[in-house]
Amino acid sequence: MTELSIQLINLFASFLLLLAFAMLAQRRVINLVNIYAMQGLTVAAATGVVAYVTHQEHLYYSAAMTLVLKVFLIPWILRRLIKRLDVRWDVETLINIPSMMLIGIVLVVFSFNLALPISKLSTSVSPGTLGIALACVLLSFMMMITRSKALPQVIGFLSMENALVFAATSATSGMPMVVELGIALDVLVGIFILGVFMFQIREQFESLDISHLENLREE
Amino acid sequence: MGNSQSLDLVLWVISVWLFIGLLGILALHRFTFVARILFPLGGVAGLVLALAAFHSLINGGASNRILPIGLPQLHFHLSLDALSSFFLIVLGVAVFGISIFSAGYFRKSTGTAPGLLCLEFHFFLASMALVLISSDAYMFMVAWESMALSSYFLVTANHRLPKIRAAGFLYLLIAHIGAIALLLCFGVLQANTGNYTFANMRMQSLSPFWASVAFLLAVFGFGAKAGILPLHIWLPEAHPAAPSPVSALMSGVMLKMAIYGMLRVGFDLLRIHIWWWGVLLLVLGLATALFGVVFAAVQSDMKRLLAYSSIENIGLLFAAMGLALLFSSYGMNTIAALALTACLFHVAAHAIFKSLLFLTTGSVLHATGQRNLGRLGGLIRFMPWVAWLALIGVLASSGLPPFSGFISEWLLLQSFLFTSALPQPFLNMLIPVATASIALTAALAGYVMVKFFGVVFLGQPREEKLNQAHDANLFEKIGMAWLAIITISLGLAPNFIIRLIDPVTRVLVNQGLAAQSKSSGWWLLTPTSVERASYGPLYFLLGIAGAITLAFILVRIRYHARLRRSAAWGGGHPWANSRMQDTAEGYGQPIREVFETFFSMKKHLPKPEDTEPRYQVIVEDKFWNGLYMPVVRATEFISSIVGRLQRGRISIYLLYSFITLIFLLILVTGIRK
Amino acid sequence: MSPLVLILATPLFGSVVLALMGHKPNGRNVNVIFSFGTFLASVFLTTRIVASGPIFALNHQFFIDSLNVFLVALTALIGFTTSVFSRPYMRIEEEHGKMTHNRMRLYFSMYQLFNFCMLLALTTNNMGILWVAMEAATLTTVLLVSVYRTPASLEAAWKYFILCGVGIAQALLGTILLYMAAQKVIAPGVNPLLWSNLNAAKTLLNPVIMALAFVFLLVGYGTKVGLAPLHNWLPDAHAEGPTPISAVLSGLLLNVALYAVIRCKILTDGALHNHFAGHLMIGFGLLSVLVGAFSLLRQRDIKRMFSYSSIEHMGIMTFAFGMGGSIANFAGLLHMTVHALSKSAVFYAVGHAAQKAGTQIMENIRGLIKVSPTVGWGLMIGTLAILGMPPFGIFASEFLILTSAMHQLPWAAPILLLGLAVAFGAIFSRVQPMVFGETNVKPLAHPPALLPVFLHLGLALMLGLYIPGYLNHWFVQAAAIIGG
Amino acid sequence: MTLSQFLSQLFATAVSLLLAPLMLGWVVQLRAWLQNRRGPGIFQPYRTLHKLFNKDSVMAGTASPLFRFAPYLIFGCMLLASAIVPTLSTDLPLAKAADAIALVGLFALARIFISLAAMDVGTAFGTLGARREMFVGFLAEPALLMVLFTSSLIAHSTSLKTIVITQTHKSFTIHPSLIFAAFAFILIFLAENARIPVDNPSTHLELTMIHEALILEYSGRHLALLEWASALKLLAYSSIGIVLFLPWGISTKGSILSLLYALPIFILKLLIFGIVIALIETFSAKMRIFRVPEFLTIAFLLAVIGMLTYILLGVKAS
Repeated sequence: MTELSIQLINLFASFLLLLAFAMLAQRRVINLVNIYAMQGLTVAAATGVVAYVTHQEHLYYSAAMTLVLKVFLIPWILRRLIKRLDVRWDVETLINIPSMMLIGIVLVVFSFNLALPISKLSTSVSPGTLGIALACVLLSFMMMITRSKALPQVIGFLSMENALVFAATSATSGMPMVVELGIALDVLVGIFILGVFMFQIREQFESLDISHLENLREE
Repeated sequence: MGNSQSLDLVLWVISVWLFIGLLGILALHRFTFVARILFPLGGVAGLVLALAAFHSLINGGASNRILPIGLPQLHFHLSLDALSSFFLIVLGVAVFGISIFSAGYFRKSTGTAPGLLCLEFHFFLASMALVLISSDAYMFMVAWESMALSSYFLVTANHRLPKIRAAGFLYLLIAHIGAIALLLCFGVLQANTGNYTFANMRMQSLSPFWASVAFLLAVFGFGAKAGILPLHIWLPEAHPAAPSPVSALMSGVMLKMAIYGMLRVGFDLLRIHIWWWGVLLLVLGLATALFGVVFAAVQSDMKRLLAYSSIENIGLLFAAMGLALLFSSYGMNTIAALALTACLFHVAAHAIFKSLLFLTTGSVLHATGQRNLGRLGGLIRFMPWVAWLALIGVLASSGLPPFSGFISEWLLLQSFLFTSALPQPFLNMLIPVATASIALTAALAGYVMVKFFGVVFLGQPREEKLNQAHDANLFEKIGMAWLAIITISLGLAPNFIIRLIDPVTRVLVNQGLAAQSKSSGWWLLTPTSVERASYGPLYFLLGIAGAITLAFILVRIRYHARLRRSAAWGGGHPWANSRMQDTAEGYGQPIREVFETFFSMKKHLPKPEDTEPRYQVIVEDKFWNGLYMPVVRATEFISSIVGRLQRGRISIYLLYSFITLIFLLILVTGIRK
Repeated sequence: MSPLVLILATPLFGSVVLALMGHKPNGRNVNVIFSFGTFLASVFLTTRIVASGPIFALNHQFFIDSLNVFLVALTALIGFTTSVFSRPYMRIEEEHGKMTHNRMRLYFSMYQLFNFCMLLALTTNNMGILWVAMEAATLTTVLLVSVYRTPASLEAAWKYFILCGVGIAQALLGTILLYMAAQKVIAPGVNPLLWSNLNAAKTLLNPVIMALAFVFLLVGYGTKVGLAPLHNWLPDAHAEGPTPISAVLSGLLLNVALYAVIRCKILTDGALHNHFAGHLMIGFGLLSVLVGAFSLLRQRDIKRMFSYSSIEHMGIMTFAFGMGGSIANFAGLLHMTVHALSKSAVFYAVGHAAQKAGTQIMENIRGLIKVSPTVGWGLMIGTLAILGMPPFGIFASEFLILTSAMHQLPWAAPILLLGLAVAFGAIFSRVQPMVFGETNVKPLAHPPALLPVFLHLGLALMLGLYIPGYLNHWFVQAAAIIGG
Repeated sequence: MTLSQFLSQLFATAVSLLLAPLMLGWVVQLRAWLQNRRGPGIFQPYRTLHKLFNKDSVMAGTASPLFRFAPYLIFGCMLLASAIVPTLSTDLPLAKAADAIALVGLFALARIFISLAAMDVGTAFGTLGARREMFVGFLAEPALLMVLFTSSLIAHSTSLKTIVITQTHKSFTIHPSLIFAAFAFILIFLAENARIPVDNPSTHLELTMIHEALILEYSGRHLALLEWASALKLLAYSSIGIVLFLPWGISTKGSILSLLYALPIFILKLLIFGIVIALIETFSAKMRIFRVPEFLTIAFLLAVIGMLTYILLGVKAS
């Protein structure tokens, strides 16, 4: 039974990694949002499994919270933003996709053997997932670097946060509830603020292209 | 009354100065109160300070005290030993004259409020006194930097002029860099004991390497303050910029604080001496002396001229210190004491006569509003007091017998002649060269001083309005007269001073000259033995005076005293006027020719088609373009590179943190392996 | 424990109240009152600590020891003085039309919330809550920086949000790793996220995980400390936000972030038994000193310049804590305190100067002491204090840091010397003509609030000449806690 | 000091005071003879002085007290100088009062005052002369000091008395360093006493004159004093040369009698010195003022080399 659950978690983990790569490769903003939602779903599922295995009921809550927040609420907000701001066009990346992929693979390898000794020591249900979580963090980091528009950057940020939550649940079988709540609250507030910001940036710069945000510099 | 009482008295004087400063702030714009009451009060306090220090010097021994302020682990440690007492005496004596002078000097019209000047002035005095009695690194640094700070504010008293602000900035910058070097020096000296008291530093025995590091840092730090080559660059800018009494304080007294620090660290705190330290100081000193005097000779601003001559004197002091260090590194303490005596005597002498000279320039400035030598002249007719007092300072500073400057040069040369006793042939080679440059410096100093006095006070007034120049007022006269009297008595009773110096040298190299000087009576100055060398300033004076009176009387008895006045002979020229006199530039011309390599000169020669031909030479310091500008450019270059970090692209910023993260992660794995 | 609740409750409540009535004319006074209440509470708390050593509260969720108690007091104090400074400052801004009613409400309520977050971050014992509080502090300050809604302020706020958000995310990963390491060694039933428990078991923590965790934590919180090369958000945020916010950012937020780093360093040192953490911090510190100093040379905007000087000073502190040892730690804590005081004082003076001149460009600010000597002298003295001129406290700490560096890390001393010298030249050459010389600035409508300036400078001066017994006691104890 | 010492000091001083114009006259007369002129006779200087003393002193209206005071002071300095240098005996009280360095200082004092006095009236010539005089001085003074130090190193003393004693009454040794010193000294001697080739005392040529330009504004008794002073200077320098390079015959006792014995030898040496000067002056041409620095620098360097050789040889010996 636990054997199966561990396999499940590993499956979710690899799925998450896959999604991260997909996000890296994805050009359309709207699809990015969908991928983000799927990530949320995966994380929620994984959390549920861990909760079932470790019988920590507060993980059920956090799973539910993830579901509500990251599968429905935030994607909904993002979609509305996209509609209102009308930024459905393709996103050109600063580095071309294939080379990004290559770098991504390097990062995955790196983070795997970074996490290897730790996974050995891990007591949690699925030690192997930490490396994947780490890889996801770095991948979304890279995505933030390589996107020149505001919205994709935000999505990258959110997916990084997803990866973190996944790391928390899978590698350490869940942070304390109060912390989870705090994190969730911060993310929610953050997304609201960002939403407000984007409108203002739009009206100040007539675009969400953050290459316009380069006036504060050393001449 | 024991030594601890005299330390108390010193502390009292310091607190009185601080209090006077605060009063000045309270009476910010009450001019007469500040000038006529507070400043003389401060001067009297200075005299008290000198007396207290004198007393403790006579009693001998040191007295220590700990104030309950400062860092918790490190309260302010005070100590009054022979060295600090001697410098305190110099400080007090000079301050008395200068403060009295200032009472008459500061006018209502000056830009900064008189009360504020009073505050800065007296904080400056207090911080100098604190430097001298502080006996732990922290308090020393606090006092040292407060000294720099208060003097900076005094220099920029007239901050409307951008030139003065620039001077002040340069001064504070170099002072601060020097201070950091000193800080590091103390960091070495405390030898990781975490105990910053001088007492503890004395006990540490450093390895030659670390000792040398500390010494070099000290040379840098104190050299920056003293204006040693090539850190002198601020001095000729800052000293003239300040009001004259402040210039007097800075040139006369503050520079000596650097000498004090050098002595304190080099001889007192550093127990071991290495011969090349001495050589370094010697070479630096001689180079500085020659450089200073040569530049002084070509100046056309009277205060700049004096500032450069201060550089020269500092050079001589460093040379003397170097010599002493050299001797003591070979254990020849008696001769080391001789060199140190020369150094300390010159400290006293220069402090007094340089203050006197700067004060006279102050009076001239007030009477004429003119600093440019090219527009002065003939003032001896309109301000005889100032002129004759200045003459005394001039004679002393050109090192002529029987005045104070000569004695220190005499002692210095004497100690040089002992160098042949040094075991190293290479060091023996130093004598001719070093002695030659000392002699040359002395002779050039005479040249400079003749230029200064002759162009300012003698000849015809070069400007119409100089005829309205008025003599100094009472306060100014008293202040200058006091300093003049001290200068003369220093020159005539050297043995007395040497007996004061004796305990100091005993502290530093546990040897003194008092015994010899006592052996051959009051009137004869004999550092070692009568056969070797002797000099009796009083005989000397009496000899000259006798000869003069003899000649005078004979002429009067044998002949007559008839005197006719008539116009000066214009060389057959019908309308001889003051424009025909030699200008300051002209007077410096031979020196410019001989030492051309020293300067970077911009000559502006008149062309035949010029309607009003004008000959102009601008002499500049090679170090400015040769050393400082490159440093500045390098800094700006680096900063331009660093500026590229902040390009405004958020992606780049994210990349930075990404790379940092990756780098650190690799580091971790590397550590683990 | 009651004062602790007060400390946290007062600003929280205040933010709610001010969100409702912050736009009212006396909103700024209410703001002052709440900050003062917080300050009083902190005074009670400190007295409590002085009386009876470290305390826990709310079943060990909160923990006050000598390392954070003086930071709490300092935060509350500067929070109070800054609110006093905001009174006239924001009023003038409002009259200049930079602030609307809503913005006023936002400003005051967020100001209180920001104070709350920082006090929470300081007092909490839970590393997770620490992270949450830091993130929340970021969010509030983002709103405060962008309060003018000008393009520049928005850009600054955006960069601030993204960079610090990403950074703080790394910190979360670090916290997770910390938790992971703790789970193995700490008995079930004991909360493994409480710093006190971690500290008790720090020697058992797995060194491999801890090393990794510290890297993430350092990058995360280091971003908020403003360590080069993670510092790029800092000058923008300082320069474009309202001056009171620049003051609290430099004076408080950076300190709190550094405090977080120190807490993590303590654990890491305990686990690794080597100087790994220290070396990392030394490296970051020196780099920040150099970057800060050399960036100073190119500045034209006065607030930007002083924010770079904050980077430099943060570098010095990080260097000191990285070096470790009782003296260096003591010096680092002293530097934290005095730098917070002097830098905020400088920002107060700068704020008024900029308002008088109507610009932040330094070429256009001239001869302040002609128009208002107090602002001019405030700026001059504050600058000298920041530049480490005695007898101000920064000199004391720099004295201790440099002298002990000279023996522990002789190679680092020249780097510090270079950095300090360049910083001195750069800052002073710009401030001097602003204070002295002929003037071009015009007097203000309302009397500037100079009480805070001179209060801070007075305290900084006092700390240079005399450190009160209990404060010294705290510093020594805290230095012992940091160890290294 | 005892009365006899005092008297012998007075005697020695009086001797040099009276001999000085004679020496000057002797040189002038020699030059005349060497140039196939009859010459004014060696007693001419005395007559000149007498005449000048009798004349009224005419002084520029703008002259300050310093201008009037200077001649007396310069005269006093030179008198003291010639009293300090051991001419007849080494055991004179004033010998203790000043050593070689002080002696140089004394000359410097005189030089500075004469320059100041020349600048006082403020004519073109005065300042020009002052500048040239100081210019010559700042090179000649250290050179003279170096020359003296060369002997001081040998004698391990700067007191002229000891120098003489070591030269005469220690075991006779040849010092190569002294040769350099001697050459240097001759050059300095010519420069300092305003002789050809540096200056020509018998012309008033704007382009070249130094000493004459200085005293151009003086007349009457003041001029007389200055002339006498320069004669004394000539004598003092000659006797310095004697002390350094041929000190034999100087008595070491202080009694009048021994002084009387020493007197003829001293006069003889002076005559020889005069001949040397006259010859040099006759056979060399006046050089342009711009060349003077080179001339004096050579002297300075010669003296330095003298010291160096002493040390080098000393090193070899030890």
